[in-house]
Amino acid sequence: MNVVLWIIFLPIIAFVIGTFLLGYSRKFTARVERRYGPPIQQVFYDIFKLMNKKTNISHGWMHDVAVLMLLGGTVLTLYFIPVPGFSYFAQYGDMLVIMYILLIPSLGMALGVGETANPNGSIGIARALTMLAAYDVPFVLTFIGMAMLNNTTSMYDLMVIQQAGGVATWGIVTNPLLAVAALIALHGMLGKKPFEVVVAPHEIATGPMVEMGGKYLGIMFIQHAIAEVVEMTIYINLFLGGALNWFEYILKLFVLWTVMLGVGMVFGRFRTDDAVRFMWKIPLPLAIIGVLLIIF
Amino acid sequence: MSKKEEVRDYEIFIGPNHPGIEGNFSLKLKLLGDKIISAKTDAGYLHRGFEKLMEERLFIQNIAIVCRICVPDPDPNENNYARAIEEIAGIEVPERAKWIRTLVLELSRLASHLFTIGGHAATTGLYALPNWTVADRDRILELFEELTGGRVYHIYQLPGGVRRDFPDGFGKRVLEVMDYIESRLGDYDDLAINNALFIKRATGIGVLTKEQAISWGVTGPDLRACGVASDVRKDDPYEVYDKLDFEIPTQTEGDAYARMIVRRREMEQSISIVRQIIDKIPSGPVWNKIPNPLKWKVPAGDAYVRTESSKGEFAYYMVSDGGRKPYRVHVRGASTTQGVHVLENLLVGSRIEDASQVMFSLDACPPEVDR
Amino acid sequence: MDYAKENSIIEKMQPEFKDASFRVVKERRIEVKLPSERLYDFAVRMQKRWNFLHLSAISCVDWIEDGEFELVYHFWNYDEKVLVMAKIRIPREETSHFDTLSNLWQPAKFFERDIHEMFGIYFDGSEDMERYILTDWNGPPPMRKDFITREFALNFYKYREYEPQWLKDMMAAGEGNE
Amino acid sequence: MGEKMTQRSVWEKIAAKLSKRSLWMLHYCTGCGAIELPPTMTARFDMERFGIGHMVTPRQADILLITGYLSVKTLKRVVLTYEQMQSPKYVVGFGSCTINGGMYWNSYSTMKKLDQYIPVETYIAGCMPRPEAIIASFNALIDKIDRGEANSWKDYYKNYDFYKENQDRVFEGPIETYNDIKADAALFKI
Repeated sequence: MNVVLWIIFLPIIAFVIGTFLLGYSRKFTARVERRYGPPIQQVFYDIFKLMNKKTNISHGWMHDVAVLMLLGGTVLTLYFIPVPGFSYFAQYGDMLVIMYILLIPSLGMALGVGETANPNGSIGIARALTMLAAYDVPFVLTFIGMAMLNNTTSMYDLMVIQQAGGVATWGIVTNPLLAVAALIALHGMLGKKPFEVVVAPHEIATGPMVEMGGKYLGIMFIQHAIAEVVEMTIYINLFLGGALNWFEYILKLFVLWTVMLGVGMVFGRFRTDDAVRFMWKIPLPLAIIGVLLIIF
Repeated sequence: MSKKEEVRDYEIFIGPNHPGIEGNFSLKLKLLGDKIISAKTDAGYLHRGFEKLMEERLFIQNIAIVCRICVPDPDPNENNYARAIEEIAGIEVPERAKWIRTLVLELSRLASHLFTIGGHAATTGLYALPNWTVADRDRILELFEELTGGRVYHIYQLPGGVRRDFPDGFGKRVLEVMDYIESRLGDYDDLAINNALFIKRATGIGVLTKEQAISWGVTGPDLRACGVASDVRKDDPYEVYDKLDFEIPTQTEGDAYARMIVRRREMEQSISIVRQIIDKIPSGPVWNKIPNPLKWKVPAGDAYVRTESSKGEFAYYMVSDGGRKPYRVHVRGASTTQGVHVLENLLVGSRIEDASQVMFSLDACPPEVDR
Repeated sequence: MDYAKENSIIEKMQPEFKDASFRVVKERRIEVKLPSERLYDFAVRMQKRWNFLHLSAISCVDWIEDGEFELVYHFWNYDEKVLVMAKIRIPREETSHFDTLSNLWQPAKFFERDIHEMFGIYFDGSEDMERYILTDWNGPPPMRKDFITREFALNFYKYREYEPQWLKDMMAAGEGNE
Repeated sequence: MGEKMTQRSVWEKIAAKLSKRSLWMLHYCTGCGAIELPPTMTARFDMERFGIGHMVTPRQADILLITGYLSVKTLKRVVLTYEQMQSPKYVVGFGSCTINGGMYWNSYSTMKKLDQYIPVETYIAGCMPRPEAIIASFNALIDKIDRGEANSWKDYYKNYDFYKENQDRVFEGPIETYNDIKADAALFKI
């Protein structure tokens, strides 16, 4: 019964946390830009407004299904990573499963946006898939490294080991190279600057979202809020010792998010080829060296 | 794809509704992958028929509409228009009015450059810089408001002088604003101009060689970024520029980054010019009265006047047939070269990521093209 | 002012263009009036021999009473810092024709295209005489003097009805008109 | 045009209360008034305080701000853009040029009265309106949405023939549009 409740409420909790983090990021950005900024609950208003709009566009059934695939894939990932109090599926699915499911949202987006026949969207998708190839390799290597270091492929066990051993066993201390590589890859994964090539408003008019309006865009916003929590939770579980209570968990999310925002504020946007080159020049060798250090 | 068609190139429109476009303008690009293989500009969205409207209005009425031709940098228009009438009608301008006009022109240049460097940084994803520069530009607009009553359009320079003298203590406030903007320049450097990622994005983009620039008719900061020290303020001095001490900054690379640097260094020069003007401005009347403007007939004749606007050479060719209305006014917008053929040529071979950066770095201003 | 620089430039040009009239307008401004068929030769010499590398603008004036169009070419010399205005007149017809300079100066492309739209002068030999600004325009070339924009606009567009009492009073008193 | 408050259900009232806090403006500089938008959006006046952001494509936007005069060529794009936007959508006419032609009243190229071609929610007078005026007008629009009176977008579906006739008159023939307005009107039950 408990599990059923968690299954129902976990996406909602993740959505609320993710939305507040997005609102915080808008406030943070505004303050750096010397503005006052919107209220912190602004993203709720945006999503409500979008869901309340009368939508009269459709580009075929694939377009409709893809948006749900996007959201479904993200929520599915959410179930497989351990969060405080809920690790039912995490005991069954290990990191390899997570690596696979993480690809579903990208593919869903590619299928749906491909239907809209807008060249900006197609370029955006091409960029998203290129970036996938760029950040996935270092990220998977960090997965492997951490698994070898702790002799387990289960994220739950990893978290338990780090929680039991204290700060000295956190991934960021035991293997800082992998932690840095994964942090850079995480920027690419979340599409944060300087790896904002997928949306890039000045170049391709928000890329994949260009033909999305009303409810479609609303679902994409919800997915974005949840995906943020999912991907940062993975990082926290791997390198920041996970969390056993919600206070610690949210605090860690907040700190990680602030670091990422700070990096994003002072950098512009890489070009796609530069982004790929950078990913393969810096995080990838770092991750390889990190893994080699673990092996030998 | 059911038919075995091979899609090699495709077309994409940037604009008129797109954040990567300065104003209401459109680019029709043909792409092969990410690379632009042909580019066409499409203007005319802002066409109001200024030249025709001016022919149907009195000389004095036109002062209100000429400033609308270039929106970010309106004062060169007023200056050109006033000087063209003065040249045809042989009106003398009081010395103090000339100094005030120069001050207004330089403040306008500064405001326009602040706008442009912010916009240029935004095309590479640095959204903090436009927020800072546009807010700092507002201080200059407040000065304008105090002096002329208008924030954006000033309608200030009349034939025969300027509309009103400085308010009390205006010089002091101008110097305060100059000090403030000078103190902010360092922040812009830290955030954008010396930012490693911005340098990486902007170097080697939209490269113009010296020969190309001259043969394509490039003017203004874009030409100076190619190493040609040509500036209407020095070469063809108007108002009091021959009495002021300033340099013409040049770079030799001719790429987007060099254009950014030139604008950045021109802002320093403008600040120094404004300080010199406040320091040296003579006292006296600001307007030589012209005849009753509703019945005023300007003698027959023609004049070609040029101004260095923030975007390049801005010129008016005015013909009067001795009537109450101008017979013909031809506006040579500064962006008619940079914004059309130069842009088309530079876009070919560059990539879709850089299209809007090329446009912003050339500082093409569509209303000047459309008129 | 003695205009030494301007006069020396005129002296260089005068022997080759005896049918042209030269005049120094003011400092750094020279006016040249040419027969229209001589303009291309003049332009070639301007660019290749006398180093006027910058074509600043091409202006067109519609002298409807004379039945002529006046084309004014503004050339700028970067070294001498002198601007030469070359003026020619061509007959005013339904579609007037003239030779292009776009093979000499790239900027001429835009100006010629613009004059073609606004005045209906076709420049023979130019690559691109397509409509540019007025792509959606079906009327006559608008900058010609016989096109009156006020009449056109009043007939073509709908205006907001706004006739307050003060305006009626003013019109009744005979004020408010030009 | 404005429907009475009493006709609204409770849900609609709540929806209006929340939706008014998030208005996205299309990033389209149709005229010279666009120069006052950057100061309004950025650090000095910061419109994001009211939840007004700028969006880059018509699909995502709620407000179409017509910044000044519209030449016929732009009007064509504006009509297409307006039809692509998702309802409810609001048009704000900015500057005197949209009201009666402004200083271009005798120009052959610009239209004189915006509400002939698309329904307009609010107008801002002035040439050009200051950022304070823009913010005031957006606040007026927010109040109007709250009261449930911002229904001009329904007018386009109801009186499509009127707008279409005026558009065709200026465009000198029908233009190719990609939305079937009458079918949408049936879909939305307007």
